[in-house]
Amino acid sequence: MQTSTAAFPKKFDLLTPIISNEQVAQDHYLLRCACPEIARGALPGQFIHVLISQAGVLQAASLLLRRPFTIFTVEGEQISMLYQIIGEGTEVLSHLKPGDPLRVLGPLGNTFHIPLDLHPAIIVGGGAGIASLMLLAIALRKSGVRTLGLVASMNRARLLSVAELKRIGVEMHIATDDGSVGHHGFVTEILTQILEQPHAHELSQPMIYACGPDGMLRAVTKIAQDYRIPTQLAMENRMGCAMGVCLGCVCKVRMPDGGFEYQRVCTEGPVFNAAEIVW
Amino acid sequence: MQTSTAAFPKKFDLLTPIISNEQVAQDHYLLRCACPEIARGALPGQFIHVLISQAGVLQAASLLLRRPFTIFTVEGEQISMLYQIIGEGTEVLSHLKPGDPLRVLGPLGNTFHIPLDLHPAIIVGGGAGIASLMLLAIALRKSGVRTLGLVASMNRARLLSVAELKRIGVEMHIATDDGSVGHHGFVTEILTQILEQPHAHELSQPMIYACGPDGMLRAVTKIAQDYRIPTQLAMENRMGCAMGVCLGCVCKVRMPDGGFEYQRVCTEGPVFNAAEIVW
Amino acid sequence: MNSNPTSLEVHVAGIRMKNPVMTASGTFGYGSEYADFIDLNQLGAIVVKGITSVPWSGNPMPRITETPPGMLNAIGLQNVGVDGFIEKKLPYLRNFDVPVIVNICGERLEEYLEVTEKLDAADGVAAIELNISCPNLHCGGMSFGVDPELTYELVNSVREKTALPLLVKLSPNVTDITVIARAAEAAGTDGLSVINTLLGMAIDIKTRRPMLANITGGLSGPAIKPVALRLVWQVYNAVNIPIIGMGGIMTGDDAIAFFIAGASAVAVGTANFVNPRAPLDVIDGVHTYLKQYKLDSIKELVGSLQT
Amino acid sequence: MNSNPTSLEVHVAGIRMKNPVMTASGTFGYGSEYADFIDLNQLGAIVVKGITSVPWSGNPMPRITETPPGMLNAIGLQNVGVDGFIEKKLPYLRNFDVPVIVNICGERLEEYLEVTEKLDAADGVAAIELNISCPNLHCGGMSFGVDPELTYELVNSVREKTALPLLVKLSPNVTDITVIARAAEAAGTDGLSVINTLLGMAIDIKTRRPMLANITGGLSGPAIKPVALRLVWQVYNAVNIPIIGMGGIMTGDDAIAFFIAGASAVAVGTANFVNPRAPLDVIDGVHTYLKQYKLDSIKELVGSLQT
Ligand SMILES: Cc1cc2nc3c(=O)[nH]c(=O)nc-3n(C[C@H](O)[C@H](O)[C@H](O)COP(=O)(O)OP(=O)(O)OC[C@H]3O[C@@H](n4cnc5c(N)ncnc54)[C@H](O)[C@@H]3O)c2cc1C
Ligand SMILES: Cc1cc2nc3c(=O)[nH]c(=O)nc-3n(C[C@H](O)[C@H](O)[C@H](O)COP(=O)(O)OP(=O)(O)OC[C@H]3O[C@@H](n4cnc5c(N)ncnc54)[C@H](O)[C@@H]3O)c2cc1C
Ligand SMILES: Cc1cc2nc3c(=O)[nH]c(=O)nc-3n(C[C@H](O)[C@H](O)[C@H](O)COP(=O)(O)O)c2cc1C
Ligand SMILES: Cc1cc2nc3c(=O)[nH]c(=O)nc-3n(C[C@H](O)[C@H](O)[C@H](O)COP(=O)(O)O)c2cc1C
Ligand code: FES
Ligand code: FES
Repeated sequence: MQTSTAAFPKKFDLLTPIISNEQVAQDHYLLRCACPEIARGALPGQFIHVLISQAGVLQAASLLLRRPFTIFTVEGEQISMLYQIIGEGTEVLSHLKPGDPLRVLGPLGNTFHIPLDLHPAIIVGGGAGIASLMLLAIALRKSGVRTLGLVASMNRARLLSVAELKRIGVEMHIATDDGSVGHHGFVTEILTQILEQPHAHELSQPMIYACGPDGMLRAVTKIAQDYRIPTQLAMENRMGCAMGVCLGCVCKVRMPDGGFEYQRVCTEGPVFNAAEIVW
Repeated sequence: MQTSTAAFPKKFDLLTPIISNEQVAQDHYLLRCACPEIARGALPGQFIHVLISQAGVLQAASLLLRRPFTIFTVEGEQISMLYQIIGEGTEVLSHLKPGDPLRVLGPLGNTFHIPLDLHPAIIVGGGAGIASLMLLAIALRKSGVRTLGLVASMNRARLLSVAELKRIGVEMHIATDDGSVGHHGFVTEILTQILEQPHAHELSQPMIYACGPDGMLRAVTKIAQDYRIPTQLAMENRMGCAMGVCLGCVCKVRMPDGGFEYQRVCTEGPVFNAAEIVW
Repeated sequence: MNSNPTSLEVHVAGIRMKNPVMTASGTFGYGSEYADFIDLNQLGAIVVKGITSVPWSGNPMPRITETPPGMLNAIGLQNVGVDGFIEKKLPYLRNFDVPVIVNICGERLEEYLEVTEKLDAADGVAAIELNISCPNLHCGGMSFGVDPELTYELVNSVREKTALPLLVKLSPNVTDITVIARAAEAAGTDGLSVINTLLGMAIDIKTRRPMLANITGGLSGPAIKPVALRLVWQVYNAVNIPIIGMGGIMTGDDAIAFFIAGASAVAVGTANFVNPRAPLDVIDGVHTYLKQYKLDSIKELVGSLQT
Repeated sequence: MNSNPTSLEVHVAGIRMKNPVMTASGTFGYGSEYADFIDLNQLGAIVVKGITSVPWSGNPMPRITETPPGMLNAIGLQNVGVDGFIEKKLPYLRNFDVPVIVNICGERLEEYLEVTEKLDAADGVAAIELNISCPNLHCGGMSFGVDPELTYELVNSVREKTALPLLVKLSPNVTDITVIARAAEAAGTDGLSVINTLLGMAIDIKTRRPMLANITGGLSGPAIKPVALRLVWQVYNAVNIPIIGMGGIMTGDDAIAFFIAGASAVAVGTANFVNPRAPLDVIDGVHTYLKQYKLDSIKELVGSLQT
């Protein structure tokens, strides 16, 4: 997605000790480490590619490939990532302790486009998907943009980042699969409700920013189309290199001529214009 | 080698936390863990087969095969092993901390033969090879057998177990490659000296027990033949299963009929009659 | 289909097994070696180390080395010979209620036939697994298993000598495995074992010597699983006889992938060296999967890949 | 032999390189992607992603998955096409003092020839690497590289179209690689790249779907190193032209093993994805080894396996 003509920051591959790696919700961990060079340039939506090597042995890791995670927050020289345990890599990662070395490549990818007259921003995060929207939310609130936050989770125990988002002034709406907190059902139902509200005309220049499971992204895209609201999606495909060379991470993107092209989530993305994604 | 008609102890595969894992000399570590079932049955010369899995992930370890180590000592329910860092496995092993889980299979292999009228026992250990002779030395001294201990090492910093052996009454002789302690040269030179001594006739029913690098074992075998002293070698071949099925660990053994046979170090060994080994 | 919702019993290539998990030839000895860890009665079947007409002493050392994560071996078929096997090893195995499958090999057609006849006459052999990856002396050491005509001739001749269920074990080191698989099928084998080891090599860069005295050796273990799965799937789409899948199976989940690709049963090999209870852990894992996905039998899985 | 005791310079198949370490096709893009990490001038050579006569959009997703320790890919040769390459990618690469080797592929002989002619006329191409593992549409999708006659015809035709140094990249998925290697040699190639990926497959047992949309894919990374080393050694013993060795090279020590097996140069592939400085680390490692073993040049290592 051509969101910006500004050159993206230079990339670094840093070997850095883990500062903290703590469980923040069921199956979810927050990991912090000092990466001054990455922290300096990181833009909302950008990600890091992390080498989860056991015992620090680079060439012999049975987890050969790195794993991509969005930069969750930046504080001074430190960056953090919020991740869900879904397979072997994240499982091993969750066992790493402060002081253990981590290899972090970044910052990678493009960034969210924030129009000047944006009002309001609606961010929609499913599961760990909210991790990809935190830096964006912070940036939006800093510029005083009214921001609605819709977060979806399986249940209360897996709910992420709600307090942090509230603290920075995001108007929060919650949906859980089991109704243990907030709306019992899909987050897209909340989205429709909001757009149907009588004062929905207040949404003068709205933009939806979404990240989460494919199903949710497709549903959000559909609603956005129905209400003609421009939407940006942060895609999370399986990655090889994250450097744009293996072509393993592509998604199908509609071209102006009606055809399509496979574009790299790691390079042209991870942020794409929802209207252009061919599912 | 048919050293004993007694049935060897039953084998166990135990998952047990490491109690301690400390450096005892340059490149050498001593690891202790509780393995009651193995401790109970262990005989001098027997070994364990250790799974060095990073992060405890059995099936995904990049170090696929286990590594064999002699049982160095047995104290109550605890066993220990003394090992040298020589490759990736021992390197990873040396980084494991107390509490980290280890998988230990044992006790494995045959044991040293100790004749009733043995006098004296001469144990010859090269490098980490001395680790294979410690339980034997303890058993010999318990039965009051006069025991000469010849240990070889690259240098003072790598010297192993001398104090412990002295404490139990082994008469120690040391050789180092750089002369930093003891005889400056090969341990086999000390062996020849001893056998050449005027009172060498005192060696009424001697037996040599040796473990170490192949070169040393061959030299010891040669000297033993010259002086007609029966000799047992603890062999340390690369192992796959350590259960007698892969046939990967064999050594060439001379047969009574003049032919030879490949025998399994893990099953027929690790202790072999030196005279029968075809180098 | 089975009435017991989680029965693992299968009937493959004329062999009735309590479950579809066997041990791979050369990785489980003659069974007794693992008796401290495994009740042999719990296994689907035992495949013993390759047997030849006369005892073989095998290759010089070193014979094995490790690769990430796998191993190379060049054992050279050290074995007690068919007579030694029948006399010394088979009686022990007869004590158990588990099918014994005998893996056989030879350098000449006649050797295969001799071994087959002796096993056919022996008591306690459930099936024969024909290892066609052995060097064929008549063809300059090239293995029988890389040529469809040689394969047909060999399998056909052995088939005539025995009514025992016959499995043919295929080599992965071929351009098109389906051609060999179909030749074996046409010659009358009851099933196919897929795969034997991949030919590999490792070098000690300090001494510049090969890590194996034999220079090259067979690669096994997790490293070869993707190749093995692909070959099982290719063979499944080419023949109408059952397949025993193997190559890098360490867990129940690995076995499930082989069933989905088209195997009717699986064999556990190198995993035995890492975990002496590996076959039982695989059986448990298969059981758990069937329960979790509410499947009545393995059959529902076999070849169920959604493409 | 070189007077500088630790010079890594080599001259392989008509390509002069500062050191014998190149990047493998498809794993290093068109060079610019790694510019934050690597001074391209330090590389022995850059082999770019496979180029075809017209742009290819490639295979559907998912295209990659991981296996222990390796990866499967089925990218399907997504590329900008030869015109796009010459216009958009080559100018950037001309800024550097590093040989650019262009990997090419096609489904018909004519496509290969068209691409060759255009590259021959372009400025800044040091050599052509012929990927003969592409499906050959004339032969029902079977790849050129599994048949010695097709290989001969293809290489011979390309050879006639260009005076550029020519490398032929061999597939490991064949019964006897030496037959193909000799066919390529007879047809006049200057060197051989050994190996391309092994054909493999992975299955998601939760969904019972293949992990790759293409069902099968190419296995690369450390898992295939033993097979790659074996094939380099076999080819080395069969031909008299230089070999570029590749397959699972992660470190300088890995590269050294390939030299000992018979490679005159090496290529670093999947390692780039793990470590963006991998080629430089490999170069450093090779350097260190030469110093430690007091060798004057790589040449002393090539094919030095003590058997
Ligand atoms: C740009 C980007 C940013 C991301 N940011 C975050 C983040 O901030 N927090 C977070 O928790 N996760 C994030 N992810 C997803 C994260 O990368 C994966 O969850 C992780 O790689 C899984 O590794 P694993 O080894 O645990 O799972 P694996 O064992 O590799 O896989 C387990 C299962 O999940 C599937 N899978 C693996 N990776 C992906 C993927 N990327 N997309 C879809 N399916 C996959 C596999 O096919 C397999 O079925 C991001 C992904 C991308 C591409
Ligand atoms: C019965 C037995 C008892 C042993 N007892 C001890 C002991 O008490 N203390 C101790 O320090 N070591 C002992 N060893 C040796 C020990 O098993 C090896 O040092 C260890 O397996 C090396 O593992 P690694 O992963 O560090 O090295 P690797 O990376 O596997 O190998 C490094 C290098 O050493 C070579 N190598 C590996 N294993 C062996 C071997 N067994 N023999 C010869 N060369 C080998 C490899 O070929 C390679 O060149 C014993 C071996 C056996 C068979
Ligand atoms: C040490 C060893 C010895 C083997 N011996 C034989 C054999 O005698 N006959 C045979 O057909 N296969 C033999 N094989 C191959 C295995 O039976 C099996 O096909 C192969 O190892 C792949 O499975 P795995 O990856 O689970 O080990 C042997 C394998 C190993 C590792
Ligand atoms: C993602 C990916 C894409 C590849 N694309 C090509 C290609 O276009 N042309 C080609 O000849 N080889 C291609 N290869 C094969 C590599 O060049 C190399 O031969 C193989 O990966 C083995 O080396 P490795 O194990 O170091 O990766 C590709 C490999 C990977 C992993
Ligand atoms: S992950 Fe390799 S191109 Fe995107
Ligand atoms: S290590 Fe397998 S037989 Fe000895």
